[in-house]
Amino acid sequence: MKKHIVDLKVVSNEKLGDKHILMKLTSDAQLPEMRPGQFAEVRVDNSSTTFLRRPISIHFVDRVKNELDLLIQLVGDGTRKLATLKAGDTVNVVLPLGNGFSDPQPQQKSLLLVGGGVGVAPLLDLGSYLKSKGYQPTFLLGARSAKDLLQIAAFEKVGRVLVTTEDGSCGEKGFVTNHSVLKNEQFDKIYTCGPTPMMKAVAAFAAQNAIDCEVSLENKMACGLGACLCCVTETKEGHKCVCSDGPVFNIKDLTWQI
Amino acid sequence: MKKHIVDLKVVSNEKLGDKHILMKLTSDAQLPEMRPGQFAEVRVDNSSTTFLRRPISIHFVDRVKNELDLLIQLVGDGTRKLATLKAGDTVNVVLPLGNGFSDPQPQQKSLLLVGGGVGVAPLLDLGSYLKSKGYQPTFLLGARSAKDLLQIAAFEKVGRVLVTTEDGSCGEKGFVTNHSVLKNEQFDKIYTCGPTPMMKAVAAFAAQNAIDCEVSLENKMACGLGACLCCVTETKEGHKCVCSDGPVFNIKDLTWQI
Amino acid sequence: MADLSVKIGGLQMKNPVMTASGTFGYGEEYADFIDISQIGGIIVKGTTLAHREGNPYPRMAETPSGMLNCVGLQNKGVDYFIQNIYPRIKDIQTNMIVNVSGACVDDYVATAEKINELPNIPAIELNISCPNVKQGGMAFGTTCAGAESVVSAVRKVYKKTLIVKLSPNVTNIAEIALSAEAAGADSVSLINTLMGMAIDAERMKPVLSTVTGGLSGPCVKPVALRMVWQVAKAVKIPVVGLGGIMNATDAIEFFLAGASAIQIGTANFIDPAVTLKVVAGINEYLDRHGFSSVKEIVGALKV
Amino acid sequence: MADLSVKIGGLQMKNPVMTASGTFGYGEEYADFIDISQIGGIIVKGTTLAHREGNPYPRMAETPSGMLNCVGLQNKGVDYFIQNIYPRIKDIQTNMIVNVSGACVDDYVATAEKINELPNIPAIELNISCPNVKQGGMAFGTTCAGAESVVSAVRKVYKKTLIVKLSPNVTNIAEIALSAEAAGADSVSLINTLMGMAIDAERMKPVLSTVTGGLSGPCVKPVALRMVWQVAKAVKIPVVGLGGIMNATDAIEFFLAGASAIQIGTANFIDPAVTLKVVAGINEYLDRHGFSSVKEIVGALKV
Repeated sequence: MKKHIVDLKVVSNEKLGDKHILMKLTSDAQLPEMRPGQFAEVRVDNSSTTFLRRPISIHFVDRVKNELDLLIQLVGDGTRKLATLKAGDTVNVVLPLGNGFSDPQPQQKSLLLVGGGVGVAPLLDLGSYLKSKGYQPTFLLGARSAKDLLQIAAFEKVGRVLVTTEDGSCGEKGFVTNHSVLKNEQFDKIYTCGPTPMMKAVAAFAAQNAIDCEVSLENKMACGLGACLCCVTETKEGHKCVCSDGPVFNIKDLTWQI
Repeated sequence: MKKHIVDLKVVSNEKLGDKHILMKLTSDAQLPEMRPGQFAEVRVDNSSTTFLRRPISIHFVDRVKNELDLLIQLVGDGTRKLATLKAGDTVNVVLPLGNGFSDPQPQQKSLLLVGGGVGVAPLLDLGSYLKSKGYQPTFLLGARSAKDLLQIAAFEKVGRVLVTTEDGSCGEKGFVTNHSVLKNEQFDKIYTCGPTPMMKAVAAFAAQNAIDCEVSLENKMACGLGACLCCVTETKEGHKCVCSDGPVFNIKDLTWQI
Repeated sequence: MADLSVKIGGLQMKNPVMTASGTFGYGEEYADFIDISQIGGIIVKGTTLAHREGNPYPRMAETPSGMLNCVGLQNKGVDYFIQNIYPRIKDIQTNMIVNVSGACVDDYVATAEKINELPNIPAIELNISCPNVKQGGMAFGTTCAGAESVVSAVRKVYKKTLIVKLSPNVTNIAEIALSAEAAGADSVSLINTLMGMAIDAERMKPVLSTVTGGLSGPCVKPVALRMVWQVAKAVKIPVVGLGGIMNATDAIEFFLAGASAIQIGTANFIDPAVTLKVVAGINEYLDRHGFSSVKEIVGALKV
Repeated sequence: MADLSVKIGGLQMKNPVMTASGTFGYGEEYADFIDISQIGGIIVKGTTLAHREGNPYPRMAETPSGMLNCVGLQNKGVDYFIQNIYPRIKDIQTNMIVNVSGACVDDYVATAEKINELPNIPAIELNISCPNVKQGGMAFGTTCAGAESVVSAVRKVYKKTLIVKLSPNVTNIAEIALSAEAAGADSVSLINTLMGMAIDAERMKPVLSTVTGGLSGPCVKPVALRMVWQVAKAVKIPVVGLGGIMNATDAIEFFLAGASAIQIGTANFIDPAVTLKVVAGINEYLDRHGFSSVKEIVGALKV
């Protein structure tokens, strides 16, 4: 898919709790083609401390409104600077980057999308895409506590939403891998994105039950294009770039001890 | 005079033509004591290119409104970044720095204040101060063209204003040193600030006519406190810091070939 | 339109802008953004005799106005390059240059010998300054004897343009450059990365898997300019300057300091289209200052 | 409240934060902003045997995340210091340390000998790394023999704490540090400035009167951390770390890399009150991480 360097206009930049923002971007031209699971490299301007772009996964694309939504966790100076952008501001973005999630195989009918923390971001776009293809995706979203759950309403518009919280303040108490749906229902494919321990637990469950499983990794990146080789992960074929060979990998290609 | 590090609030930040801004600053607390000819070191935030503070001379202090005016020429990234500040923004300033202009001697009655370009900045504060002391200062202000003249209205509130422009579009045609007032009137003391060639010409005139003359120099600075010794100028006693020994020097102490 | 063409040894370039090894992949990675054939030269990533997995993740740390990396010459080896990559890139209409690294002199020689056989590779850049590999790499670039040994050995087998990439992590870089020149280098390129380190204070751990890494970006530009200035005064062969070039003005500074050509590295990560903007900006500067050729400003600094 | 006190040779400091020579004047320049007696140590500006006018203006260039300077040790000489400045500063209730420079060994020795007689100067920092003077300065700091010669000569006449300030413009700084240690240094401080250069492309001229100058500021922090790490592993004497420290987190990084104390330089220009903020921030970090003394994190990097 052709990559572009584009100046996008901020439609809105909403604070979600104190650790995340939802940035809606648009363009006078039509937004480039993108696949669920791909990401954007966002340039951070007017910062004395941030030098590199910030890789942000594509949260949702509204083709009718010609809007791109980014769900961003505020982790450092760079993302905090992005949080100061206001409606009407311009942000320079390189996208779409990486390979997205792959389509289900013909025999794969029941699909589970498991997300944790800000890792839920790419799953909204993925779920919407799958729904448009006639699937009925199930979202299994985990968080520490009810207040940490992100975009639940948006997910409910797309498919069934199951929730776990560590403190039990919403949905079932525990981690996503403790959710009863994993015992009570059969899934043909699992897509997951979130903290590494969570993804490894999900991958272990998938492996034990011989379920096809794709994970979306998030490594520190520089170029985002597969040129600098900084963001590599171990695979059965050696080091591969998370930015250009991923960020989505099938667990059978990784060397995770699961 | 005690130096302070203060966060000041921007009251207004007006563009004067395309090369200058007039920034009005205030504070909840009373503004520190300052002398005409002293300057401030202004911190430039949110810039990926500007590292050091910018030395800006004190243009005017309104004790009634508790406002400090800075007249700033847009020369590089740092000053252009300052031009983006809006009313309500905060700017961190170290002031007052350096030694100001000295008071006239008892026998010095008729005072001429000669400014060129953005060098007129400190003369407004100086003129107001002298007026408050019962003097009737004469301003001789030079510029390339009428449109390059700065703050004329403000100067006219304080004293007599004479103008020269290189293209003759306002006042007498030529340089400040060509102005007829220098032939027709006798001055006891000259204060000047502007481009070095202009100040040297003014200094030469003063020397030839045995007129006491003070010049305000503008060298590249780092600390503004006399610590780093970067902004030195040649004096009869060797290198001296423009920031702490100046920025105002009596021409008899400099080594200018005039 | 000024004449931007320059010659580095036998290497004829349409303009003096190259891409730095390890920052531009094999060129293809940037083809969506710009016509890469309009770049004066593309130095593809570090190639070694054998396949190298490189260093473990994490390999990158952001620093004030720059970044550290410790990739460690990850590549599939020269044979893989010849069989699988060369056929893909050999017809790109610009100078495709291979950066060659090794752990010992024989490795350098064997790799250079193989690349010498590739008709569409007009030059190699001998990397004697990689700070991120255990043996070889920087070792050869930090002593005159080391530089002399590897450059003269490669010179014997390599017949085309030989550029030697120098390490800034030395007391006297001009000395090393003179040794490379004496050993037969057609040109020297500098600077490679400065050896640096980043620490995560909260976790009390180094940020990089290898503890130390190579610093690049605008933060190193003042050091790079100084070294280009020192080397250009010392050697007769053309100097290729790099180190923190983000725009055309930076590039002009390197020409004035004595560089005959420049490389753009880290800047490609922030703006994938920066190379051609720099080419255009150099031309604009030359026109505005009334120069008919970029050659006129090489070493033209008024001191 | 953690214990911030540290000892450098015979030098007892209430906290590990010092000011770097040439960035804090004689301390008085900053007295309006902070209680300078609360700083662990104040290293006053470079002092030489004879009066020095320093280099011509311009002496400063702003660079990405840093600055270049070429002041060139402007000072009125050690006798003027003793007669006119020492009486003013001798009762400041912290360690007032004099940075000593010279063009030849005899100059260093003569200057150190005179300062040895001042009861309220508990230590000197021997500057063998100034990049901005023609003779001496960095020359002594770039070879083991040079360092050994000047340090051992000064050691003979100087009885109090002798800190030797090292140059980063070398291939192997650990070697130089070992030579200084062997010659009797009580401590080494590093890094002095990296030699750099800035060019005004429009005017086609160097920005600095001396063409090259010394680079400081956050841009050099990765190089400084790496060198402190290398030197701290090599020597037994305490290391004083500096280079681009802007805040307490930066300072913590230097402790973890092996520095027993740190110096703040260029940051004083951006925030004249930064020193005491760093002292407070170090204490906050130690409390938060459950350390009872700053000594516990010196060299505590987990690798």
